[in-house]
Amino acid sequence: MSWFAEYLWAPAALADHAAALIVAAPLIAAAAVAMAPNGRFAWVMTLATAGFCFWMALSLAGDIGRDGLVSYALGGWAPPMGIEFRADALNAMILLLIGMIAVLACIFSLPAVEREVRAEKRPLFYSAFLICLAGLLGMTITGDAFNLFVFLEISSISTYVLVALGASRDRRALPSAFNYLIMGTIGATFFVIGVGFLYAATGTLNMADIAARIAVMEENRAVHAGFAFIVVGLGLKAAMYPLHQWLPGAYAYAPSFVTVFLSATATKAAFYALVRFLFSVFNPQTFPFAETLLVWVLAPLAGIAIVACSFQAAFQTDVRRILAYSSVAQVGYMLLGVATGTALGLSAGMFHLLNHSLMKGALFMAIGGAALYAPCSKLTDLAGAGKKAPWTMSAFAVAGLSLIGFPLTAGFLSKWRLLEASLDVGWMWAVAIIGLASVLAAIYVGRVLEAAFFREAPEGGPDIREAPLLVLAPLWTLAIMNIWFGIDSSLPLGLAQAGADAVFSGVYALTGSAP
Amino acid sequence: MPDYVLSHYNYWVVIVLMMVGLYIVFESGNLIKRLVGLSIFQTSVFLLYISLGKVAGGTAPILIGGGHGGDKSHGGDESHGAEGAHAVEAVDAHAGGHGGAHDAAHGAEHAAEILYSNPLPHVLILTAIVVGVATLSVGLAISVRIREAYGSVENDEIRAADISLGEAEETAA
Amino acid sequence: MADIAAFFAHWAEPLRVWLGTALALAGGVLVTIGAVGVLRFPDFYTRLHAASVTDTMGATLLLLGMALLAGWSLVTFKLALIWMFLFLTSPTASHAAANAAHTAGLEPIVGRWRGDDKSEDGA
Amino acid sequence: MLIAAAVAVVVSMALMLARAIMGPTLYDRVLAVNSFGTKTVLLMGLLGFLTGRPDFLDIALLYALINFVATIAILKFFRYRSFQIPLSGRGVGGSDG
Amino acid sequence: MNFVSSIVLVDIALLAMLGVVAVAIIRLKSLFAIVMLSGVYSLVSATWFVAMDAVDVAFTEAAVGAGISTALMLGAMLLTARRVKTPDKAGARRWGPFLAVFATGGLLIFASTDLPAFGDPNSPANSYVGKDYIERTPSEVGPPNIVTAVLASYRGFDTFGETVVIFAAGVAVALLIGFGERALAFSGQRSVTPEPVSPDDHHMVLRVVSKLLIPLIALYAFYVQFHGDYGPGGGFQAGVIFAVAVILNALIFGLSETMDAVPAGAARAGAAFGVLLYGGVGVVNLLNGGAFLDYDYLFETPAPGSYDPHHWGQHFGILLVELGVLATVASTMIVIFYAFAGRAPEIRDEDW
Repeated sequence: MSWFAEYLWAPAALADHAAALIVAAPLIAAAAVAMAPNGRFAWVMTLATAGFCFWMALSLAGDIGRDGLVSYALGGWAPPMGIEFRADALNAMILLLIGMIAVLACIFSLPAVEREVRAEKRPLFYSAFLICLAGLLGMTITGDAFNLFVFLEISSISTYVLVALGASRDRRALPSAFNYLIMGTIGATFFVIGVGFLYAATGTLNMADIAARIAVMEENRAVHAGFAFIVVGLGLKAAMYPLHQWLPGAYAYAPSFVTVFLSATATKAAFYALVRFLFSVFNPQTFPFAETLLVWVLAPLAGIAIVACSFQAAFQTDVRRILAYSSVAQVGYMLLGVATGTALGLSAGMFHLLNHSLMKGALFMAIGGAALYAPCSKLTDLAGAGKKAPWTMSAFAVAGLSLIGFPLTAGFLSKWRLLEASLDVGWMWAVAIIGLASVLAAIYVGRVLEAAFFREAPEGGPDIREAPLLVLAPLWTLAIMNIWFGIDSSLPLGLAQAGADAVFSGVYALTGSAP
Repeated sequence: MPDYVLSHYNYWVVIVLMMVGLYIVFESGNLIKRLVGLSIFQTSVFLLYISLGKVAGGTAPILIGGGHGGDKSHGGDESHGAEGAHAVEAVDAHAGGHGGAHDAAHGAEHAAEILYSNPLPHVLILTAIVVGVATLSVGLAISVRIREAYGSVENDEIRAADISLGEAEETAA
Repeated sequence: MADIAAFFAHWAEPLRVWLGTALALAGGVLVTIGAVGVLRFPDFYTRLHAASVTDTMGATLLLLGMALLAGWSLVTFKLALIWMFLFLTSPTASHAAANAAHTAGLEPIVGRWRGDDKSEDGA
Repeated sequence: MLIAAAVAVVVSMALMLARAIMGPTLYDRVLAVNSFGTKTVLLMGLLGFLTGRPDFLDIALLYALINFVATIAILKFFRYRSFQIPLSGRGVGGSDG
Repeated sequence: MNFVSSIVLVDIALLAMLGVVAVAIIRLKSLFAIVMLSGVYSLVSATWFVAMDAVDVAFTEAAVGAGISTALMLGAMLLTARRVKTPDKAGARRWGPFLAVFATGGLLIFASTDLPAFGDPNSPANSYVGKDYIERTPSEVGPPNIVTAVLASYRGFDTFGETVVIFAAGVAVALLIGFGERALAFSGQRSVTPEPVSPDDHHMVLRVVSKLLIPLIALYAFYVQFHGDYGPGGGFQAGVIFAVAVILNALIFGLSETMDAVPAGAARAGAAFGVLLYGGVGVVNLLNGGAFLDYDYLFETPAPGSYDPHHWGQHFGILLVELGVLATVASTMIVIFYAFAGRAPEIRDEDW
């Protein structure tokens, strides 16, 4: 794990408090950005904050690589009394991902936001983005169940408004945002109910402490129900099939920058929280019902999600909706890996999570970039886009191939690993499903590529142009990562592996303080 | 059995309230009514939490006796730290003497014997209430925008408007 | 003089408590009577009458009773403030509601009342 | 005996609630809800005495205040259909309530 | 009279009322009635919270749930609709909700059978961390109101998050429906004083009384703010009360006049300032060598092993943090009210 440490060096004063600063900095900056005089200034501050968060994530990852676990007691109050930030390799991986995507998406945002948001609203827009970022980072790093709810809501509330702002382009953003708000709030409230039951049974809110205390309560019905509520609540946020209905609308109609950021991070943070509860709080080894749930509920749901949503994606006529349905299917892949309940499966799921962020970020960014000057995302509108915007659309092609799982791309390796994990537990049906879904993915990505590269642009079609450098730079960074990690997967796979190993070796658990 | 009912009826009523709130959210087609249902659902969850924190025979978790709940030396003082206790005075209380207003309705009790209800659920629910109102205001703002864009806040009509729009676009293309 | 002081010292305390309780009780009864009126009276204007009259008096009695029970402290002051608010709110609300109903064209029932008032929620 | 007063207040709250739900006109509801609020304020005060901690009257005080503001808001809702116009003795807007 | 049993009586009566209100809302079609009843629901639950010893929660619920929420819903109704339309189709729509709700309810009932008895002082929830707070607050933090101590110090980061949630709501509403700038345009169009609707449409009493009350309310807000250590109250409640004073002013004396006195820009700055103040306290603690929001490090780095019986750091830390909350909550509520009240109805969405 020592290869983390060499990445970046943060002064000790900062590194000691990286866990708090990674969340506090964007929260404080959000307030400052809201007062920024104009959009440019707000953008610079936002980019600086996102960069700072990424830096802190690197620093944290270095610490975790060295010590295995970072625990930070906020307010100086020792954990069960105070709120604790607790991070092992699994958190580190998600924090790094969110930090990196935030920086790239933020670079992309300058041209995108100038097209899609009115000038006087831009500072507030960036403020909402920073709040969302802080919420996602907080969800990922916190070790306190109720604090997780607070951050869940911080990220959700800002997400609702960010999605609704797509109304300047398409009014359907508004009902989508409203539906998301209703579903998201029900999900968050379910989560609170679940936490309440766990609190009633254990008397604590610290996740590691809960884990230690419920280990002897496998018969307690309140704990069982609490578990179910938490899974449903977080599943809603993670767009777990069949609780994904809010996602296609929200992704399809949000401003393009918002879609880029959310598709690559929002469901991932919720998915992390789900994994944390499934494996670190409710250990399948001590809770037979947790294992039952994994094998008999989550695994079939994952299978259905992969097939059903891939089919739905294949029948869409709007590129952003295609990608949105594909996102739900990809959550299914991750869930499939997790549902095997093995370290191999978990690492495969997490590996796919990383890769999916890279490819979906790139795909949405490419569509947003190509349509920068003429808001459009219908398949017919994109006809001939490959000629008009070769750089943008070839990045789309690279990420699309990765989404299909073409050899030499990152997507191929993670699917391969998912296959291995399924075979490892003897799930032949999963192998068949992955094969079928790859064909479907080839169809829906193929439809876009066919329209973009093999069709002539119609007369009077939308004004698709090559995206500016501020779009191409982050876009190609992501695209190159998709290829690089398809050839040399040591970094993402190492992260995923370390995360899964940390979960299964119980690094997260309290040491030597059984109740 | 009656004991069991008496010690759990609170939870059951609260559960029924949650179900009603949730039903309003799912059943109604009107956006504002759905938000009302959502806030009823959330409020009912708050009731659950507060039920968990109630201690029979307890009192509100505000220490009686100006800050030294466990300290018997002025346990009999029985003043509400509330009355007359300005910041300076309360600090004095740490040192020893404390002359606040007296409480006629209550006899002299030892502070150490006083049972307090659990403060933690209260804190959590304070946070949750604030989160609830934040969600509500965002939801209302979105429904105002929906009304302006669609001329309606009924789910069916919004969907119908979108479908007809979609069809129009299809035929145009 | 000393007699009187002793007399007060002896009787004032129980008297205060009893008087306070009695006032609070009277307030409670009054409030309930008003509420029965609001439920039973035939039309809006008569209900308004029942509510506004008893509310103000009932609240006053209850608060006065509580003030007596509390003795002389910050609590008394807060009760006085509450009373002031209620005293302002109830008549204002009644006036506003009656005014709105009247301008909206809600007719009072004049003469003998026969059966239920079926007017719907006017939006 | 305070408990008797509290019970009386609770009973009157229940009756007011019935009127608020039954309507039949909006004005009946406004009346009932406003009166319900008054009674709640009183009940909160009584609860303070019943639990032996009357210093928590702040809540009742706060609600009395909110009730006052809410009444004005409802008045404006009905009479002016807007929260913008001052209550200067001169109003605009619909009179159909 | 045994007061424990009297509380049980009140508890049952209030819960029954809640049930009646909630069921009534299902049936009602008049949005106004629904909104009124949801206010009643909040109010009854606030009363119930008092009976359950949760005075701080009751305070907040009365202010936020019964006050602000109702006002916002009325404001939104002015801009949207006043009745719920009856859906044309039933059928599938009928049964889906029923199934989902009963599944949830069944799971909840299943869980409730293993919940500790109501009021049990030895339940895990009441005996572990919750009890520790009561025992340790006097020696570690100081204020008699344990809820304040837990809220602002032990779980101070939650409260920071909560402040940001409110701030986010303000940002969201401002992004969606503006700062009420249309109110100014609206009043500009109507520079001529409109005709009164009817001769009895004058409110001199209200105007005079409000003029008296508004400063008093603001004063009361500060009482609630600084009294929060000793009784129910604190930054949130005070912020809401302060906002209510401004809202009352707007209702009585007009929105554009109020926006001259308390400009939307100032409110926006106030909201940001509150978050910055809260975060700033945390950063100062960091710079002094403590953990984020460790108020013991507010003024200086405490010497190892030293014990401050006055808890000055905690005391002032909580004070500052609550001031931050006050600023954000009050300003945000004002911004949100301006946004709703200031949006003239029926304006098509031509901007963006």
